[in-house]
Amino acid sequence: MQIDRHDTDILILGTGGAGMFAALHAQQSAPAGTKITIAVKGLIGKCGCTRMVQGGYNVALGGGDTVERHFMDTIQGGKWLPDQDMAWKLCEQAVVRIRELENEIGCFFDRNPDGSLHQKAFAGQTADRTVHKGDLTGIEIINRLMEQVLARPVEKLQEHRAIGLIPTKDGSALAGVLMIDMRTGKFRFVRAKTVMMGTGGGPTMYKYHTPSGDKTMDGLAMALRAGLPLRDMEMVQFHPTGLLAGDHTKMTGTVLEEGLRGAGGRLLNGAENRFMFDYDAKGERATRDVVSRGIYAEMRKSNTTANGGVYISMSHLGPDNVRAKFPGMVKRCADSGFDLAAGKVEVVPTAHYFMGGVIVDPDTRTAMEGLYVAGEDAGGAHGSNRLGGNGVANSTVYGGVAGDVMGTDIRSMGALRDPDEAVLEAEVARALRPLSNRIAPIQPLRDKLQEAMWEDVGVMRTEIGMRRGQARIADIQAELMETGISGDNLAFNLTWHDWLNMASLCEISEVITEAGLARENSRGAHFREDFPESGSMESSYFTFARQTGAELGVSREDVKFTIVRPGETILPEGEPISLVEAAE
Amino acid sequence: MTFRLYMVQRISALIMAPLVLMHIAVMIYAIQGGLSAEEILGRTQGSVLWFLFYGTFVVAVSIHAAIGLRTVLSEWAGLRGTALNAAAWAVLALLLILGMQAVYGVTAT
Amino acid sequence: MADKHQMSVSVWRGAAAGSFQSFDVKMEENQTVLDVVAWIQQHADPTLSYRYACRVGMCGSCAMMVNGTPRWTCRTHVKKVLVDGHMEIAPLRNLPVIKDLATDMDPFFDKWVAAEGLHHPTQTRHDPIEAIDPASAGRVEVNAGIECINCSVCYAACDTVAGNPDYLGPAALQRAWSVYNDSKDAGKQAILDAVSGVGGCHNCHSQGSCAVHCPNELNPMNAIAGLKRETARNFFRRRAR
Amino acid sequence: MIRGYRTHTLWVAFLLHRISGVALALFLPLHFWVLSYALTAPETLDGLLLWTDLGIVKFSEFGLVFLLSVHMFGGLRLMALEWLPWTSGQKTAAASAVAASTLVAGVFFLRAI
Ligand SMILES: Cc1cc2nc3c(=O)[nH]c(=O)nc-3n(C[C@H](O)[C@H](O)[C@H](O)COP(=O)(O)OP(=O)(O)OC[C@H]3O[C@@H](n4cnc5c(N)ncnc54)[C@H](O)[C@@H]3O)c2cc1C
Ligand code: HEM
Ligand code: SF4
Ligand code: F3S
Ligand code: FES
Repeated sequence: MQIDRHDTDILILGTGGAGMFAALHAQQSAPAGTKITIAVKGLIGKCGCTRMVQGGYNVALGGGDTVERHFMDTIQGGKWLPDQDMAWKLCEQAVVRIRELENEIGCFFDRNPDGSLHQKAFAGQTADRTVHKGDLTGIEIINRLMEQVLARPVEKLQEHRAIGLIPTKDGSALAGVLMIDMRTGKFRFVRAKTVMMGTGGGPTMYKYHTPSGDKTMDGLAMALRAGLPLRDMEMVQFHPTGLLAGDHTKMTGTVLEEGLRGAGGRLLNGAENRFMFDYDAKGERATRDVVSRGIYAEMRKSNTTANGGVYISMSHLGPDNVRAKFPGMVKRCADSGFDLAAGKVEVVPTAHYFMGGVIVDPDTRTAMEGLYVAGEDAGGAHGSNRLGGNGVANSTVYGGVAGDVMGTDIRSMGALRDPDEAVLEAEVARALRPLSNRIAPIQPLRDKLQEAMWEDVGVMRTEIGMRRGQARIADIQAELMETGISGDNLAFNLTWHDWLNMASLCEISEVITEAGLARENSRGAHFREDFPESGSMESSYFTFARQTGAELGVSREDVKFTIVRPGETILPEGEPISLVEAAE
Repeated sequence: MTFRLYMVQRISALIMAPLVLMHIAVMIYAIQGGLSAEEILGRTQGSVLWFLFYGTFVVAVSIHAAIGLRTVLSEWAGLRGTALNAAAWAVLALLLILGMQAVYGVTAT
Repeated sequence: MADKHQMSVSVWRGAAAGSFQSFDVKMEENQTVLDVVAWIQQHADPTLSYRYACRVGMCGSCAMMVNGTPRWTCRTHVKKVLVDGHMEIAPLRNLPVIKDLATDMDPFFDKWVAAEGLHHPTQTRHDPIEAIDPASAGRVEVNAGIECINCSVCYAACDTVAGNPDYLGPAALQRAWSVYNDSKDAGKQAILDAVSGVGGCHNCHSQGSCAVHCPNELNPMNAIAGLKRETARNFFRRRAR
Repeated sequence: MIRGYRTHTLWVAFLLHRISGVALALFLPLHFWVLSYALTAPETLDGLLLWTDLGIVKFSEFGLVFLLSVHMFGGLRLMALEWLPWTSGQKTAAASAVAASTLVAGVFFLRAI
């Protein structure tokens, strides 16, 4: 198989908040004449999850709120597992980034009648902090970024899927990235002095999931194969209310917004009884993880609806009122055949966000020279749980940081590095493997993996379950390795990419399970029925996963409390615990 | 279509609107009891006002229709560039010549 | 088709040259057109190409011609478009076809940029965020068009685009109008110039198909009328000076 | 040619406007040519004008006047739509008013001829 060779100076993977900001900042900070290339699995700005952000963007902009308070919320929300330096930079730089978004990128965020930015509070926050544009904040952010990137002299490789990080022969640095030009089906190896990876994780190995279809953990799988250390890999955030419309529709799993519960929406089991108060005093208004577990428990008791979930019911608030307050959600449900305003809609917890990722420093540098990671692919900033509104803040802040840092670092870098041809060849062979297998459909394997992860490594976990899950993943992976596709025409061959997606998902599913087994307590998104306690905060550890050769090793590393220790706060004395008026 | 063509087409249309109404009114009046060359000529020949009226009309309609046909030729017949502009100029010339001839015919003494 | 549980689906195969291929697909309770397309690729013909990402009407990558009408397929219920158990799915009109149902959307976005549909900053990240009255006229005008997901449905519905490859099209012009109305934007004259050229807003015949078919119920026609008005006004203003 | 996505008022209005415009433009040279006989050969003009008594000619004359009024009102409608900052509701109202008056005017012409 022939490989097209291509060179650039700065290469960026992905066009979510991280990728776009990296491109813009690299352009500002790199010396004149630096070639910048952006490669993406879909179309620029039209794939990934930044576009799907609904609720908004967390940033402390005064009015009593401070960076310190945002930071404390982030640490507490992450149950003391976050890398504190990263969390701090996230909160601090979000202030700059939101001004950049408004003033330089041209975003329109909603205003108060007095003209100031409107901010609201997501669950788990102690101040009205979330900046938004209606409930379609991501569209506004990514469209504006997309325009700016499209208008700049950045080389665009659209529908180019990265499949391998190729190091130099001595393994000391990154030489470039192997990709498939999806439109032609040809391989393209792009050398670059610096590469930023922002492929956005994406826990789509679960039966119910929210992220966009293009996200399949490719980035983390590439990092794993390149021997990079990963952290917090057991931490999968579930959103409690994903739409449940049956197995045969892609609508299933997509998010019904958090605000529905906040506004008084009720969760009803199959017998149409409210159940959340059996699990938590806050009922439906409890945090995401608690509500997800409540629903999951009800599902396990088989108190379910026809499709195996529960109902969300809004009609007691007055259908017209619901229609007025949640027009987008009502319309979306109506398009798929449900009446959210006056009827009941089936919901189920759905895998939403991946807290785990590549270990980076607060400058987005990784253990491998030349490789930078930002956004959902990078671990550390959120610990065991991500606050609503911190996801897009994280990707935009660190994407920008990566752009700045690459622009600076590249000044001291010499020539482009040559790849280890053996690794390059091995990666090509790996991608071509299905072509010589017996042809069989891929989708049933994906269904199987999603069932396995949902049932055994999902909302509630046990050692027995995860061991079973491990075996199931291994079987599926083995079967995948024997499953083939026709190689007659590789141009825009989605079935080939389905195979590659599965390969990434299997690899990372294994790591999630291994890390889940390694964490013998319950923190944030990770809940062990056999270890329901959170364990001492003082001796908090995070999981550290790394593949050497074919061996996956997972260990525990102590969390370093570099800014604040458990039980302490950096808020000035006498500060109220929360600035948000208690919900009625 | 550029802004310039657009404005010229709109302005010519606005000029024509009252003229069209007037023309139709006159025709309705004239038609009562049959139309004859003599009648028409008797009314119009030697009249500077009628000359100006129909002259303006012809200029406006030629420009307007030339631009209009230019758009249609480009969108429905795929004409582009020089060919398109040449066609538009030809239409303009044709209409102007025939039109002015007619105006001259009915108003000259 | 007599069978209530099956539908017959004609799908475009090939690029600019190609033909329709027919598939029998099982009907399901809650099925979107995108689900049908995906089912065909996953179970009937693994070589079928198409594009989607978000599956909930946010990314605008899944638009196709369904029975000759441009639609977002991920949010179009099969029941809405099925005629006598049949439907026809083709790639989006007015864009080059890459393969089967996937089009090359670059021309659409090139025009977006060519229409100056992007912010021209007057301030920097070091300036405070400006207070803007949400009820001010400009802001209201911007809000009317801001939720565009650049799905290109309007672009496919517009016959002026079909007849005139230079025409910037409804979405790009609507974006230009939004930027024009942003009180913080520095590029007002540049925008008016950009939309006054050969492919500019003046080509629009107010056919209105853009507004009728926009899945987000936006009205590019109104925005384009706004541009026509402003370019005319600006012309007289400049004259007067 | 009128596929599903075109079946709405504004598109039909566009088509009518275009067809009437083109038809007028095609008729116009003929019209001028006939009139120019006034000077060069009045008897020919008379001969031609005699035809107007024939039903078919009457009908086509009506057609032309009708086309002209359709096109003119259509054009005025368009310019109102473009230049007057109306709301969509007002535009619909105005369009239907114009449509109605065109109809009335048409009937008038028919009777006048
Ligand atoms: C439905 C939904 C709602 C959300 N709401 C909120 C919210 O209200 N507030 C909040 O803060 N966060 C929210 N999030 C989370 C937030 O969207 C993400 O945290 C954040 O946007 C991630 O940004 P990113 O740039 O890392 O990745 P993404 O935006 O996902 O972008 C990843 C990019 O990488 C590309 N890519 C993937 N694989 C490859 C490959 N192999 N080669 C090349 N390119 C590749 C993708 O196509 C995509 O362009 C939400 C997420 C979802 C799914
Ligand atoms: C008072 C009368 C008239 C008015 C108000 C008027 C108005 C208009 C307008 C506004 C357009 C632009 C249409 C568009 O861009 O979609 C137009 C187009 C056109 N007009 Fe007229 N017009 C008038 C008379 C005429 C006459 C007498 C003719 C013919 C000789 C004519 C021929 C055309 C043609 C061919 C077009 C192009 C059609 C198109 O682009 O769809 N018009 N007219
Ligand atoms: S205006 Fe509507 S139809 Fe056109 S691109 Fe935007 S969202 Fe799609
Ligand atoms: S459909 Fe086309 S012609 Fe104008 S009103 Fe919309 S852009
Ligand atoms: S898949 Fe994103 S809009 Fe349809």
